[in-house]
Amino acid sequence: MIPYLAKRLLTGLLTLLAASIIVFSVLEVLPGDPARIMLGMNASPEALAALRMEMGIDQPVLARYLDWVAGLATGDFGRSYTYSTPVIDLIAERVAVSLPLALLALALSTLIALPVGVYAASRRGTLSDTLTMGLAQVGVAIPNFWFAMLLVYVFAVGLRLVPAGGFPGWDQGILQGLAALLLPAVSLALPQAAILARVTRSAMLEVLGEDYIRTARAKGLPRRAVLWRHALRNALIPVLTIMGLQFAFLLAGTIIIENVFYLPGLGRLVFQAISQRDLIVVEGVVMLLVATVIAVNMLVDVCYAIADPRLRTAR
Amino acid sequence: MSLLEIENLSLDIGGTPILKDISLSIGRGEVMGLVGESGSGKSMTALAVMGLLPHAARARGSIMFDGIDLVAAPEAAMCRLRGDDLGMVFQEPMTALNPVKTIGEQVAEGIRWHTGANRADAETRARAMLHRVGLPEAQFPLTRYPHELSGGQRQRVVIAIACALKPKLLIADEPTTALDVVLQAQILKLLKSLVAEDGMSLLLISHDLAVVADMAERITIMRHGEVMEAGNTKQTLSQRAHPYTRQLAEASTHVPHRPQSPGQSKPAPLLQVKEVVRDYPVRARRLFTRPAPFRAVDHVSFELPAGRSMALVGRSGCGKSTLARMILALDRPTAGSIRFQGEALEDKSEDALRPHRRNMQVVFQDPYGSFNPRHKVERLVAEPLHLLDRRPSPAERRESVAEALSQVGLSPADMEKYPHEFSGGQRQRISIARAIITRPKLIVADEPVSALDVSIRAQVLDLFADLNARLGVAYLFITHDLTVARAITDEVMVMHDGRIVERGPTARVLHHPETVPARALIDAAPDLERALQRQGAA
Amino acid sequence: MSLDPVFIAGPERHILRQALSNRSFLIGLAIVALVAAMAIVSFVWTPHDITRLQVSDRMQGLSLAYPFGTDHLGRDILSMIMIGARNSIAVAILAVGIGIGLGVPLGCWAAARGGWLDEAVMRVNDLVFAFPALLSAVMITAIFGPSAINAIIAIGIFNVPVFARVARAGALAIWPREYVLAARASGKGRFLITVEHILPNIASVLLVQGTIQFALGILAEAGLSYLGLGAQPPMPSWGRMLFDAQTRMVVAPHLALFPGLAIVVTVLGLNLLGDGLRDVLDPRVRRQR
Amino acid sequence: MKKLAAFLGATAVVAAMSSAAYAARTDLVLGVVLEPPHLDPTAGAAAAIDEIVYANVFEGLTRIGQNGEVQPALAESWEISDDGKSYTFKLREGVTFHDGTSFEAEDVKFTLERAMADDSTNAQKVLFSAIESVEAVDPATLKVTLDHPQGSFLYNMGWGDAVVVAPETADGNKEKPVGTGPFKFENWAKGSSVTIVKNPDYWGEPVALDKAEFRFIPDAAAAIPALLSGDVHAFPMFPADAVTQVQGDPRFEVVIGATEGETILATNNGKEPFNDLKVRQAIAHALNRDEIIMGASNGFGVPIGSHFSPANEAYVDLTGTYPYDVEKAKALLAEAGYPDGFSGTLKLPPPAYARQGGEVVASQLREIGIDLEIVPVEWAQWLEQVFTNKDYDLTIVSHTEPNDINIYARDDYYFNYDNDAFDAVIEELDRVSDPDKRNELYAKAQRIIAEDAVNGFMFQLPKTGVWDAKLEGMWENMPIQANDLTGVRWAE
Repeated sequence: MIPYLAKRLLTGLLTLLAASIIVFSVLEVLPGDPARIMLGMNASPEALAALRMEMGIDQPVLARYLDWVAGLATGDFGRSYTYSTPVIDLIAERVAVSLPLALLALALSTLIALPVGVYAASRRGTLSDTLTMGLAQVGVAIPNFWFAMLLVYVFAVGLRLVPAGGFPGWDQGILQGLAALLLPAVSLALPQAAILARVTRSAMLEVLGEDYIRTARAKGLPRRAVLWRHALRNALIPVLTIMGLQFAFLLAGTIIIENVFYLPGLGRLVFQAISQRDLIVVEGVVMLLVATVIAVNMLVDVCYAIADPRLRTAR
Repeated sequence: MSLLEIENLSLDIGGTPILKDISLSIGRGEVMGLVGESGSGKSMTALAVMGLLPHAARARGSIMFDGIDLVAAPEAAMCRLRGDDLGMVFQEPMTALNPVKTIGEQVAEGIRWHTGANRADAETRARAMLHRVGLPEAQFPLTRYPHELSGGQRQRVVIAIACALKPKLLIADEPTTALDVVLQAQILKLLKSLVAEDGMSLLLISHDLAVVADMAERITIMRHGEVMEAGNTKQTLSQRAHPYTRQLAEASTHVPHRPQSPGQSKPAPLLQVKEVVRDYPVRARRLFTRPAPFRAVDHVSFELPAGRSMALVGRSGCGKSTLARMILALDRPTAGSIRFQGEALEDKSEDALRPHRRNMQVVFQDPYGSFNPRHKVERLVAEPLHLLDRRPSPAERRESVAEALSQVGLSPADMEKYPHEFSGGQRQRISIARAIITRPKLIVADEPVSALDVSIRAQVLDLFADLNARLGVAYLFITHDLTVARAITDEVMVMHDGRIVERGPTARVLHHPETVPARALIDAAPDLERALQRQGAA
Repeated sequence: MSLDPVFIAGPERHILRQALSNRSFLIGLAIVALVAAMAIVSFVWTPHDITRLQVSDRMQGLSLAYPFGTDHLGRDILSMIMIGARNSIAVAILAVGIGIGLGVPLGCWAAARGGWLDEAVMRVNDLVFAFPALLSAVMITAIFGPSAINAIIAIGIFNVPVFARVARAGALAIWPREYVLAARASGKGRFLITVEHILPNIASVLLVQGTIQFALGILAEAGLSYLGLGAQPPMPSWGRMLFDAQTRMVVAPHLALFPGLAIVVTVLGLNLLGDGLRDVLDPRVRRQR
Repeated sequence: MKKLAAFLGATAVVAAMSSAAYAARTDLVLGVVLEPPHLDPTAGAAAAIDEIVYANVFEGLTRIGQNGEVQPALAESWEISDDGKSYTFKLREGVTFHDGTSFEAEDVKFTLERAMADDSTNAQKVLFSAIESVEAVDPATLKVTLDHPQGSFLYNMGWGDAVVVAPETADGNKEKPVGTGPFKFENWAKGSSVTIVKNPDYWGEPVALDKAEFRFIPDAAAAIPALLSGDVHAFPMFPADAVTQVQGDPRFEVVIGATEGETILATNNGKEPFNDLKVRQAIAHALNRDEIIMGASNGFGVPIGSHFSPANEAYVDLTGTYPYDVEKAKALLAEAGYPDGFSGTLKLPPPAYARQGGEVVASQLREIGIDLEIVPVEWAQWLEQVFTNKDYDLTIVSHTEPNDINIYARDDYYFNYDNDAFDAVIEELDRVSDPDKRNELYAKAQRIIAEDAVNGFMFQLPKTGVWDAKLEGMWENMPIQANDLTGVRWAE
């Protein structure tokens, strides 16, 4: 396990390096001049040149890349062109929204999906199985932003139960912050929960067909005990895989939801930074997200090993 | 009164009848053998007793166990019986244990569930039980996970689970089929002693008459969901009153007729294996230390003359299949040389191998897995024609396929069918047809009959013998089953831990083994005649 | 002894019979056929011409002339949904095509060669997987400009590793099979074996994955168009219709309702079809039933 | 399930508490579309900067009033020399910056010279181009000398780009703006909002609000629920499409005002076939302004016939120059040698007026055979491709700088328009300060570009303000990019 993890760490770092080259060169070809965007239509050429120098984008490409990578290695993400504050501060502010949102959504989705999936699997072929899985099918098919739009109109505009959007900041109180994240988390979580429930069910069904389930039944354990004590843990591997993927998606793939709820999250930071050509911010966030995906994958691997002792030694 | 009394049990699954009016009884402390070929319904009978039938199954009739009708018993009552009064051992030890729970947990679980014992007490009992099945705590602590044990050890754990509460009836469904002969003998011995010590009744299910003959006092023979014959083991198997019983018994001791091995003079060697070694790298478990590689084949040398039939015998994992793959040039040796028709194979490119491949074909064990299910028989059998230097025209191709099919006793019309339309024995014939279509000099057969039912196995062995005689093709049989070796080989090599430990004419090795591994294999091999003799002595 | 294992696939009529008795397959097929028919009909006929704006008829409710009402520029919503289906289907199919066209050969190649090449291909796969898909799509469209083609490329790129993985896993499971060994013993090379034995036997898995990615592609396209990064006007797209609708949701909820339903129904149909196909084609699932 | 209900209940209580304190409030949440890149109006063109800090945090010598008039601000009064080249400003005394330092003539001198410097990053450097020298006569007197008379100088000094900054804090204004205004900067939650609070030491009349938060809501769709749910009290620029949704609602006041934004179909006059006057006239005849306004901004907005704001007193209605007439347009196109029309591109920047208006324009031009491919571009691309490289056929954009008809006289401007007669009018305007004469010249300028059909003149961008009905003192029009909160208060 340890040498395996060491190897994973090494490939992870190589992946990051490759990612940094890709991100940097992709953004290099991005048309548009950040200085021009800052100063607008009437800016004089001198003003533009002065600003470019201030931003440091008058340097040659390679020098800028090496500078940037060296900075990354020491935790310095550079300074934002537009905000002229350290990129790391910008990211930190946004992560304070995106991370809790992703975690909340993941928690909601897991809390809904696991029991539903196990229940449906244990009732395979019955009406309640067909109904819950039919609902899950519909859930998978709903675009989350459409769902979010509907939620806003019902719960925020109609019933005025929660804010329609925006984020007050955690300093306004945990409860307020959670209230602001509730609808976005629900709209992110439900389609994910539908997927996870389906995965859980099919993983459970597969496990329930295994020989050791029969062994457990032959011991005299009733169905329910077999389901929870023997089947669930074995079914966790595919479920964990999907959860890992979903977490990565939730952290990065929420631009649309962040737009619908005008949450100051990572997705919107990047979206805005791309349109303002604040490339250094884009680069920083993308690298952070890539690193997160790699870390989550490793974490999932560790979870595999916790769930399945075979993987502790096999690797 | 008997412990288990099955009367007129009928069973259908989704409308398909599986069992028809089965009646069977087992007395207290009695060992009953239940024998039948695949599809005879013997496993379903066991599952019906355990109340673990598939969802769609419907049972009629009665199963009286210790005064309770199991067919009518509610699920809760069955849960109380299972694991307490009824224990069951399954065929596949590799999958019968939950991989994420320790063996201690799995043995103790049933004890806690039924007796309400606390964790410590249950573990003490589990420890004792594991000790009884030959897994003493010193080497096998309760915290071991199943994947840390070998197949035989896992089967012992399964037996410990089944016997932990001293059930009145133990059902063992093909408990040794997945194990090699030596392990089989050990497990059977273990079952025998447990049954004797605890006074359990045992329902032993097997396809192997010899196994049952050795263990059971009474025997029931099933076929197509019906009981053919039942009675005292020795009597039934010696008298063979029922035609099906006779057919089974004869098939399991069948020796094909072979003309005397072609010429006593030593023909030129077809295959020469010299000092062949094959190492596999082992994954590092610790950082910075590279573990020594695993040596699967260890300096093996032998020669196979043209037209001769040779057996390579050994326990599972001894390296015999690895050796076969290297001979077939599907794998390359780490060291040593393999010469076929005088030319070295180990360093040839795939292109340079073509003329040799034409003369060397293969037949695999699994008649299900050895065909691409999406191709018709014609295409499957014709595949090696790819090796010919000149591509045959479609008509020539069909002609060759037709000829090969008729040589293995199938009809040329069969070439239009898909493999799943054939039975297991027929499929093995197709695989032999594929192997002979290029008129090879050597066929390597890796366990070619071990997945087949006894009666079909006899027919396929006949076919092998016949082709050897007619086409003069040499065989290398890879097998753990000595009856195969006895039936159709001239010479036997015994392989153990990667080395060839003994080699000689078949009769000599089988009757007078000289080395310990060879003797162990031969002693452990079930033999119907010997078993019946022993039964008589008992 | 166990019962005969069910075969992966026999002759096609066998599968057809299975398929026709599979409920989700039938429902899914019906929905997908309906959407496809809508898209095809839209080439020759739509209830109204949506290239001519009738601004005076804007935001009308449901009526006989306009069954789903009109949008903010007076276009018929039904006609737009019909033509939008074209766009959704085309984008999703081509994106799946990119994924299959690049991913399957890559996965098969990695599985056939093994060793460092396999490792390299899989690491590149991981690299692509590690990129946040939607953000990368935004970057791609920022470089090349928003258009349906660039949406296809952006979605397609992320389909490549999916298919590469599925193909590789499938191929790795087939390679040790005895019929592959037999083919190797018959002197067939990696390429021939891949074409003759591997591909036909992973085709069903790929087909199932294809329908899943197809459905995901429709959702992704809707998301990109919603952000304004998909097909551009005058070509209507469901995602952009939703975007245009949401500022008018209080007064004209039907503007958001119908495109949203179109997406849900189409994706649902594809997923049902995929489920049905899996039931019919995958022997493991079939055995469980 | 019970737990979930309890949780929902708890959040409901929180929501209720937050809207309970409703009586006589002194706080305000304002929704703005764009987040500024930073908060220094002298170092960036983004309107989003001025929309927060102008008149609230920063003040200039003069300021622009609600109807576009020049009012005194930090300059109490001024005198102009007879040759129009010398301005002497009398500055207000007792004014301090938010950091406590006092405001003096030297600060203004610093500000102006900083903006004029070679390494200046001021986005509107042209505003200061006429200045020859600046002199701080005494702490309360400033003398500015121009190298030629400039009629718009006082107006120019009222721009956000000309606000007065202190030398001590000028470099930090991007992050923490320090000005002299009635509000002090308090906090900027990036991506979310900027908060300003009342400046107790303000020199002028104290403001009624204690605290104002500018919340960034870039998505038009999100604006509606934010308003309806009471999260945001006012949108100075509510998405035009969405106005209908709140128009009948008594909780809100909807005020359609005017901006300085002339929304035009900008045309590349230097490129075939658009260099042909007949083609441009044909396009002008083909545009149906009412439909465009309906499609682009939900029917709000005043049609224009030239590049001039209808709110301006010098405005001349020229919408009848080339009335909507498809047949005439086709004829003109045929005369120009394009009887079957031609094809081209229409580049559209992100705002809804451009994207939606573009669809209508494309559809109308298709009627006369001009087949336009719609190419949506981001602002970054628009600035590079269209504005800088002039690589375009047609584009739709709103020119929001006030009184900017002079851009048609600029060499190398992206319209590629060149007319000596027009240039002469603008040159004269720069020298004349007599109001009547100026109006006359403005009218002449409007006519020239209208007749030349330089661009397709479509409509004046409306200021679709929507706010809580109890809110008073919000600006109705938007003569400059600003949200002046000095007069805003909640009704009792």
